Amino acid sequence: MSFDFSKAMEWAYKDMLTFFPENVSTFGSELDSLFAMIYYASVAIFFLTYAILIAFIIMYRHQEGRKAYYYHGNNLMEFTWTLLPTFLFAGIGLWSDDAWTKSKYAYKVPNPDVTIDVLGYQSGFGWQFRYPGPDGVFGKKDRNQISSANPFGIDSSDSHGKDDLVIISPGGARPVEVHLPINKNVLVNLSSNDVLHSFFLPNFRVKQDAVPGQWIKVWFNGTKAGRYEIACAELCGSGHYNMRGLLIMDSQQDYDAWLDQQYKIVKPELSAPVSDTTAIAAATSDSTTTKN
Amino acid sequence: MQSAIAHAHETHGHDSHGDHAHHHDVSFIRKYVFSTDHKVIAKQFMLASLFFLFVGGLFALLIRWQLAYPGEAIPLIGNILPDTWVSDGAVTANFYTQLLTLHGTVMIFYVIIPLAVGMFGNFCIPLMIGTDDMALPRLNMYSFWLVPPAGLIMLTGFFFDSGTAAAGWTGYPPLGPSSGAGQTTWLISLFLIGFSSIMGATNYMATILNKRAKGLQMFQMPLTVWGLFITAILITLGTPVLAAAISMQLADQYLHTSFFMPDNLLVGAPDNSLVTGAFIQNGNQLLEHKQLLGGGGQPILWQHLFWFYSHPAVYIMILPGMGIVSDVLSTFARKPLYGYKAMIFAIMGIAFLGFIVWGHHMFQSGMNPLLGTTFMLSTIVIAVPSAIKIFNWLGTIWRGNIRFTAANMNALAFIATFIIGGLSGVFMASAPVDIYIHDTYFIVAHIHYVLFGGALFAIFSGIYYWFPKMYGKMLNESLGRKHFYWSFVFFNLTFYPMHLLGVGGHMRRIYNPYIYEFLQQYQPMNQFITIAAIILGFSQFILIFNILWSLKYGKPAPRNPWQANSLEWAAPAHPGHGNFDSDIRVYRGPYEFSHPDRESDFYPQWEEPQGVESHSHEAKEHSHSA
Amino acid sequence: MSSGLSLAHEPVTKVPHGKLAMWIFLASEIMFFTGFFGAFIVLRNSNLELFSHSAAELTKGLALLNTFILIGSSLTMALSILNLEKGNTGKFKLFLGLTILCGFGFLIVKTIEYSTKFNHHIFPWTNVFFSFYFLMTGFHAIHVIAGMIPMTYMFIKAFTKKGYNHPVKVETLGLYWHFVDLVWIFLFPVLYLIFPAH
Amino acid sequence: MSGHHPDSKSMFDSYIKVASALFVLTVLTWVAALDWVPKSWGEAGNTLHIAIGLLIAIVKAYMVFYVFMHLKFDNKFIRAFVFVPIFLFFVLTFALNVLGP
Repeated sequence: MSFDFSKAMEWAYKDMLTFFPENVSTFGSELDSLFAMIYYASVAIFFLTYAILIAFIIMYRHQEGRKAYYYHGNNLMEFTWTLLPTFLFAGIGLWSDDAWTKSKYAYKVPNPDVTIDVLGYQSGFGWQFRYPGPDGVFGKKDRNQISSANPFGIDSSDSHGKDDLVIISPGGARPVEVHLPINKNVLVNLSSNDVLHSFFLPNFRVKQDAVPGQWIKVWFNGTKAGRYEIACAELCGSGHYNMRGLLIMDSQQDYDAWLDQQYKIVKPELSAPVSDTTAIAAATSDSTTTKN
Repeated sequence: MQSAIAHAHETHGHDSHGDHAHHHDVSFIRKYVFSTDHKVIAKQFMLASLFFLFVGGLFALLIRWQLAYPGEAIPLIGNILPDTWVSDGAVTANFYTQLLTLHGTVMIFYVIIPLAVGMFGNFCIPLMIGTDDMALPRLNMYSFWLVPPAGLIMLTGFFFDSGTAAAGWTGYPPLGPSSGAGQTTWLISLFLIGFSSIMGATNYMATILNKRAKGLQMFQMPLTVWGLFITAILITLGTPVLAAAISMQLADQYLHTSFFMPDNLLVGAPDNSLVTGAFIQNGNQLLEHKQLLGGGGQPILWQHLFWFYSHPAVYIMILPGMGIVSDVLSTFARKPLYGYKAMIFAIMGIAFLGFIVWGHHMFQSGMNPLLGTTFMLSTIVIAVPSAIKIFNWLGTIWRGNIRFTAANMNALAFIATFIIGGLSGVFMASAPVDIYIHDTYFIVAHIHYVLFGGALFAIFSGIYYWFPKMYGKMLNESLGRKHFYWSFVFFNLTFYPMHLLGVGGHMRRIYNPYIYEFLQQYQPMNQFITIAAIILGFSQFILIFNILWSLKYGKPAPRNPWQANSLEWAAPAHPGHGNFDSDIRVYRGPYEFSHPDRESDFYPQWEEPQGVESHSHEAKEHSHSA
Repeated sequence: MSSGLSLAHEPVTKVPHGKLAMWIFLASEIMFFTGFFGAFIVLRNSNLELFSHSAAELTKGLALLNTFILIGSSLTMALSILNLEKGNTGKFKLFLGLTILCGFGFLIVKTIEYSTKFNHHIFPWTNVFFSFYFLMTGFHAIHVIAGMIPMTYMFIKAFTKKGYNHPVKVETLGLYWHFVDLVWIFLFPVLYLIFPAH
Repeated sequence: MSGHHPDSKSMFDSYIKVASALFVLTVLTWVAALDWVPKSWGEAGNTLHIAIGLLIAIVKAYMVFYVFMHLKFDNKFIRAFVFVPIFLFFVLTFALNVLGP
């Protein structure tokens, strides 16, 4: 046990807004400024009410012989301080609604440039990704064909599904790594086959629960190349903390190159997606020994 | 389960007096254990809840230790804990999820609700409305005696091989039903404590509606009683929905139904052979024999039913506190409560809105985004009555003559922390902002500002305020102040930085956050929080010591030590069974402090008006127009 | 009262404590079944086909019989209260006994219904519809049993020397009993009937 | 003791009347649930079945509440114990039914 007091106290000198991780998505900046707006309003209200509270505590502290003011309140005041917050909060509500529509209504992004499927999974705690492969079309999904060998339930009778690229955790403590292009609308179809997970991209201000039995659409548009972390934000078992993944944002060329390369590596297995069940078993048993 | 209710009917009405006739020669058991006296039951609630506060606090410190020093042995107790809980003295991931689950559950269902509702509801309602006991005393006794078995069932889970519930205090399926026997005990325990709550609440409502002293109008009741009354309504209407949801989850576990399970779930077979921790080792083999579930269910259904109860539950925990604080503030500011009726309407508004905002817990759950807009707007509206309350409390101390007793300091601290907790709530109410801060430490900070800073400080305030009436002894004021200062300072040092962690993206319920690169920088901050939390935890021993010391050496309490107005102070210093030694008739509202025509600065509700009758009448009119 | 105080006066609302508490409790009971009915409607809408042909397998005739039995028991319950209020203890005992008998009758029919289901290999885990069917009717049956316990107590007491003369308590229990009937009034069409037989 | 009950004779009459009405309505529910709607109506026929079934149930419930359970005679405020939960029932089912995306 070690404790560095000056390091531990650093928070005290910093503004709350500086704690945000860097924003790299298009709508992220709007969410951040909405946060900042509520933050400044809150700080103002905080100082106002605390000033009043502290001033009253000092001014009206007990003094011998003083008698408090016999007063039951005033309807005009009640009316005023009902109305003022109503306007303030209505303003926040309207602004929020706009940002909410923009960030969460994935169907408002009708022609995404890239579409991927993502599954959270509990046996081994990680994420599974599925790219449509060279033909650019996903194979149909059939819930009845879901198995540990075919977690996405790709319909074996659909030829589009044969070349779908499925990327799973490499095993051990290494996080799964996937690439996506920058400045493109990315649509993620999110689900899970076991318990709830939550797909959290801190830098993109994206968070969405993965719900078994439901395919939920999430979208974002990354603006900056780099290496970002994927986290799980919904308790999904004792390995919940261990669901780290890496998302690498590339230029379109780099992304294409990576996709090609992945396809070559995984291609032998494409005819029956993730048929090598021992790979999963290995991955899952390895991930129990986690580094701290 | 209705038989308890049905039996309790036997105690109502005329023959409830039977108990009183022979109260001089009751046995020890009837007097202190299976007592029907509301004051004894209140003390029993207090004792049980303080025990659980200790347990829940210990869980919290274990969680904090892991976050500050992951993998390091827990000091003092690390090496004596069983191997199923710790490895090399450090908490295991599995035990960590159990701890966070039970910390939440115990603190909410076994500490805050029993203290705020069970203890104060029982103690204050009959005394403050000037009656001898609850409407149904025996039902009241049953409602307490469901708590110890429920609590024991809850804690036994720790001693199972598979551990106790580990799906969070929200118990979301499919994780919940797919885990082991611990989840079962958790569900059964919640069902029992919920039933206890309903029995208690039924009784409170019946008592308040039916047993008010002569002359006491509804709009002359102290805010504490109003807060508890509205709370009782919330409990009666909210808890049964949770009970239904719990039954469904139990069925999912044991009858292999699938209310909350969609088709083809690759999750543990519902025969309990699987717990989440065991999954990994068995790996692929388990995945195969897991497709046993009937399917057709929806995981989000549970969340709706759960939050339909649990959002009102937040108000169940805070409304009694708001009432207590209103009374304490008014008494010690020696000034009528500002806007009495506005305060009551604000409570009603909060309660009503509380039932239509539950969806704001589910903005990221995958429900229809359109529904998100609806819930966002209703949630934002709920901030208005909360703001009204804050302003009215400030109005109450304005031009007062404030006495800084330990009770009043805690009440002022309640306002201070509730302002922060309320403001941080606005962030989450805004659905798009919630995308980022949902399930981060920002939420943890918010809930603790509202439930620890809010509910618990109000409860402390209430304990300091009513202790003299409860035990006939004064609490030690200087120890009380010390307890307050330590608690208040270290409460803020513990929970304020959590907002910053949340903005930094720190997820909640994370066993080892430092797996993530972007969280590694926050370890020193987590260490700071942990140390503050440990001091905060140990400060509570001052309260325990104060209670024990004062019981033995405390000054005997006078009948009305705070020179307050409400009816409980008309009772003897240490009231016995039956509460009052004189008939109670009520002449005015509870907040007639510093009346200009009177020598003394208080004017009790029960004091007969002297001299000019018209004066008090005028005062009453005045308080009503507010 | 021991000390001659009059703190425990007439109920302010003029409704006896027990009866008032029972109404509050019934409000709570409505919410309990609200949870089930709400969930039922949701899962029905997402599994229409399944619910439709599963409902067709239920024995409507037995449910109809049970509806008649419960309505009858509600009537006898109301009449027993009426007779006790009039001081007509003989008829009170008769009608209360009939009510208990109806309760047993209901449970027997229910048992027959369940065992037919089990014989056809239909269990709570067969599908979501049957999960609802067994859970909702099961909880309803538990309510019936819970009502019959104090009813039997009153019935036995009524035959003792002192007799049983607490009309308000019987009325309170009656409220509960009518509520149980009410739940069935909704369970009957929702589970058995409103799925057209294609 | 509870409210202003009419005399027991008229109470007896109304009990019998209500019970008979309940029996009749039960039979009516049964008849209404038979397969009398032409197949060609499709979904509308389905809705009609549900509407009739629930409507009759609501009428039956109303009678039980008002006569058997004395809401008609008792203190009016007791009605709140029925109407508030029913309101919440609608809130819950409304929200639940716009569940998924």
